Amino acid sequence: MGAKKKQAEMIEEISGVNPLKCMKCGKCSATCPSYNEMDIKPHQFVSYVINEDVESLVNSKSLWKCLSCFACVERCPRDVKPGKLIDAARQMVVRKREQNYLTPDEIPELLDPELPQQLLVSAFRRYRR
Amino acid sequence: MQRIGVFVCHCGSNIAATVDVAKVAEMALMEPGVVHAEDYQYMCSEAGQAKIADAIHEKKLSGIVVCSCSPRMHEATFRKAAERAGLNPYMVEIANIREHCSWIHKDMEEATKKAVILMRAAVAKVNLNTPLKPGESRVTKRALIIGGGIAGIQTALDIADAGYEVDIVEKTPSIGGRMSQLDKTFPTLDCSACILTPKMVEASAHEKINIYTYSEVEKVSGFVGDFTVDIRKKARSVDMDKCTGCGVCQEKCPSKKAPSEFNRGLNTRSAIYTPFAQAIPNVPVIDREACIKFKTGKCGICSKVCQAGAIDYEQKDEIITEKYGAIVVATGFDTINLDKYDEYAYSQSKDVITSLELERVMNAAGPTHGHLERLSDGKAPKEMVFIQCVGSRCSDDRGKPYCSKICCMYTAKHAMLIRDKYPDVNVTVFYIDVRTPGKNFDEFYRRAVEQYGVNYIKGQVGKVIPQPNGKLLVQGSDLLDNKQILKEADMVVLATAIEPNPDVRKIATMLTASIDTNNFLTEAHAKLRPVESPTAGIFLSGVCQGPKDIPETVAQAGAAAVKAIGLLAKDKLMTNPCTAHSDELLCNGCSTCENVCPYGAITYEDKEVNDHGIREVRRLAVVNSALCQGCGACTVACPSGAMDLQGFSNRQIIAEVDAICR
Amino acid sequence: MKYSYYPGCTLRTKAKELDDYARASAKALGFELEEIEDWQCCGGVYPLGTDEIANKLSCVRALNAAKEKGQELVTVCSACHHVMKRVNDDMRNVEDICTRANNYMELDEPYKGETDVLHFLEVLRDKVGFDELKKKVVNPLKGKKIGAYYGCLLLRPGKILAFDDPENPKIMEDFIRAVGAEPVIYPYRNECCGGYISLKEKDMAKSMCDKITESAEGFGADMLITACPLCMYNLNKSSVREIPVVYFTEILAEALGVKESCCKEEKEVQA
Amino acid sequence: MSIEKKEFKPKIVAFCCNWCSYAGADLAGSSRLSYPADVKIIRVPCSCRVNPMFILRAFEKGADGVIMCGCHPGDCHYSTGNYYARRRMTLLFSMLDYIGVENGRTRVEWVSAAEGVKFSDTMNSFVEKIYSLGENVRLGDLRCRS
Repeated sequence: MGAKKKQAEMIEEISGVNPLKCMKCGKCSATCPSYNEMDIKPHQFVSYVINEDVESLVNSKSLWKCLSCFACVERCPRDVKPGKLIDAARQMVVRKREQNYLTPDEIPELLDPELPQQLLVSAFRRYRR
Repeated sequence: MQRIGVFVCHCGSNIAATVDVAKVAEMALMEPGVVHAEDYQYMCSEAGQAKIADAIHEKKLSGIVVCSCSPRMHEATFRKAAERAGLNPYMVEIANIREHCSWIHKDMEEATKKAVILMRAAVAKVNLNTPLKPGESRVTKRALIIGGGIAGIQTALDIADAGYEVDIVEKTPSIGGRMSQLDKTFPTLDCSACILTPKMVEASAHEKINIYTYSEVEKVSGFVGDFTVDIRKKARSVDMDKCTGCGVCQEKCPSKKAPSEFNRGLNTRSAIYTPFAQAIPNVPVIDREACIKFKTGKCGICSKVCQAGAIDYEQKDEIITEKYGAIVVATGFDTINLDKYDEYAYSQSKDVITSLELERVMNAAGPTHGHLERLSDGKAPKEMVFIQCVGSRCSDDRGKPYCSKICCMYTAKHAMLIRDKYPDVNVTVFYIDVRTPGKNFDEFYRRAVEQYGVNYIKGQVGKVIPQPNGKLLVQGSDLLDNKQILKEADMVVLATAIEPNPDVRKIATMLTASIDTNNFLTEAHAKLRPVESPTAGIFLSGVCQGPKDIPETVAQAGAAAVKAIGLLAKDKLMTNPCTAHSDELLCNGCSTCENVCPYGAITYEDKEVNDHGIREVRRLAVVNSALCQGCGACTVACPSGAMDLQGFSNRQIIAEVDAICR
Repeated sequence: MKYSYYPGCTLRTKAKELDDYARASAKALGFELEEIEDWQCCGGVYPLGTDEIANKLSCVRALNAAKEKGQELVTVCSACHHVMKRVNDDMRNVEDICTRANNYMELDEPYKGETDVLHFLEVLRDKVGFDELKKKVVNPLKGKKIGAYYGCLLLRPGKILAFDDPENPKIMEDFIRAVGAEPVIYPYRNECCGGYISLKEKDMAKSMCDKITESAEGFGADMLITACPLCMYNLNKSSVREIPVVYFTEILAEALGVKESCCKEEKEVQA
Repeated sequence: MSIEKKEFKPKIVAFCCNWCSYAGADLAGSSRLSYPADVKIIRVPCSCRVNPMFILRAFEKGADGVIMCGCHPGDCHYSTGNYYARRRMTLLFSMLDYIGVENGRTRVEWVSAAEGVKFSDTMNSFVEKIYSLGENVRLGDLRCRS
């Protein structure tokens, strides 16, 4: 099996999403609050996986712009869950060594006195292994 | 001992590609009773049937097994072939080696093994078959149509024109159905009422058609050719014979707050009402929930103003029992409830409406007298947005998995009509696909785009956001431009999915007609018997069978009528001979079978029997084979083993079990 | 009535008042929140990967602790509620996760999702009842126009959280009515505030929060209530608008007349 | 045939009512939705025609699993047949365990004429279950075995 195919299958496995269920209606992109910040748009996640171009997906900005707010998951008429796909791509990055999107060194300057623990905890979960 | 012939069909390559048919035939010769076996390319062809006939004559066969497609497909064909060759048709058994074998297995060895086992089971069964003779039953020459929309009306007219009596049962106070609520129809833009009302008048004036409005089917018993149906005529509180239809009662009725069903709840009606001006019959009903007289005992104004003295507060529901030979279901559709789709803000804004509601808004008899206006403030809209596939093509449990089929076309119609009448209104349509297969359909849609400048955007809408200024912000995708669009609109129209009328489940249960997971009635064969239910004597007309537009509905209504006429034209029907019968010597008279029989086909009689020389009178079960439908419930319930089912006897089924487990 | 209570990390620290008001209100309403011993942080976000087990164990421990006591598990924080309910759903319905989690835990009796998870609002709606709550209000918040801010965590995915209609919820509106104020319905109440993104992408969070507060103010809200410390932080910190945002428990305590005593105790303890 | 380990090929009997589940099986076939060839279908007019005796007979003759399919409750072609069948099977299955046939070897499923997918899914999962249970040795008459 080619490396590309393997990566695509890994995304499908981690996310538990079957991208072939997508009917390309674009409701995910219509509903996404981070749409304008993303380079690869939510409805495109599916075709990147189908076309086995996980490389582009894991290098995209979109990885770090998804809020995991599940609007796309809730409103998708085909139960595709694009939000889970992009999270799987993010997992593939942060599970590699030295690929964290957030390092402890960055923290002090990001802190402010009112900042709730929840924010740090959540960010660590999403950005790091 | 039987002399059995086994005929193995190749079905072209459908069977032969995965099953070694010659091997099946070869193995058949080793089975007890088998004296002849052969395989042939198409057993159902004339040449194939001739081979069967020849073998019956030459080898003096007493039973045959055809290894072929499903018995639901060609059992009748082969039984007829056998009958022509002088064999009792019930000496034929089918081994289903296509649908249950060759089509689902890929490995030739495995599939052949299975085909052999299925053949063995059929041979084992036919060894125990006995010749059966069907009985006869009569046909009541009268048809019942459930539902008085365009489908029901058309079917009724066609059957009545052929000379048979027809009753239409309609739940609401008037016939007309959904079509009466439409303003214009695609693709010719005919006025819906203008083409429907003549049909309604024709039906009501037809001497062979009898219409029960404000009535529902309550109970159905019997079977093809001889159904007995109870119809509940709900109390109208108005004497249909006396009422002249002058309408004064409706004008004077002080209770005017009930939501109008006809206008989809967009405005209100009086408690005594006819749903719309052209209603047939033109006799109002009193909505007892809304009527002040019924609620408080005081009022009675309608009675005072009625010069004909037609108001009758004491009227009661009436049950009418009638016999029918055929029943046609024409229960139609409704739009789905949008509670689960509130991202489109349907419940949050009055200016988000369904397409059916827009029909009422655009109609001269509608809540806005045909003026296109916002229902919140009555202002004329400048920007209109249409959203397609709301609840259609959804595989989650919020909506329907199917395409509602009519929405693409009626949206093009709405867009076109609005652009035509109000050229300053911009119309945008968010679509996933535009589906226009139909005569002059794509041309119609292209006209909307090219001639009327309707803006079609490929992409679904994610959210409709009501603004404090009363406008609606539509957040959608433009997939071709790869943009997220925010569009301010004055009105949003949702192409809401259609679903079968919710009552259809109840009706299907009464009729024992099959229904699919979406509550559409199942046809006997998807391609070849599209207007018949698998239940004999039940026919399907209109959307109750699947989404359809008006021309298709009318065509199917005609087809259902032809099928019903074909049945009514017969004087006698052959009954299924696979009925239960009781062994008098084994029956202990316990009545268990009588209690489980859904058809009342079993009665008990005192009969004299000769039990090994002892003559005595015993209480015994007797099956009326004209009533018995052959389900077999009694055979299992019988504690003494006296009751058995012809064609599916205990010994036959056990022989099949043994053959499979051998 | 006693419930197992899972406060979560932020209610122990930055969002202490959310917790204090909840406990005081519970007392006033006649039920008790019994804090689970040695609970651990839920992680703040639900691990979406189907292969993640370790991240879910802290929740399973808390859920199992409640099971052993035979109590329902109550949370106040939206995030804890979200993670807890989804992990519980996994334990109930995803055989693989359930087996693997139990293999780690080595419990006397395997945990299979027996505990019911309730948000404090659900306790108010389903156990106490809003009509009953209304009767206990001594200090109705008359004339206040309050917008409920649900955010995303309370509602979605609707099928698993089964909290309310994810597109047109009404539990918080009913709550607002019960405490005597007037709810303001605005379309952005179930759109995301930006969540954890506000740590590194402040502008993004800001634009989202602005949309929410603008919409709420546009529809006439004087104040927003929320059940999530992170939503509260983002709405207060990121939005240019000055509409006050408070925890729902605060207005509850106020309406029940226990707000003052609650703060007093707090101060006494501090002093 | 050698006496060495024979690959386990279960014998599975499926009783299908003519109106719904047999038609569902036909639909599975025409839709090419595969399921293992171990399943052999016997057509009966209605699930209420299935005598518990037939199921016992199957086990006695060496069946490893028996599944009965009928119309969905409320949709029976004969109105009430599947209700009788459901009650009879509930009773029978509760006793099968007692005579040594595990619960998993019998199943009742409702499959409509339109549910080809459900038919094939049901058969696949049932066969998988039977494979996991292995050969039915407890009721079969060992003298009949080769």
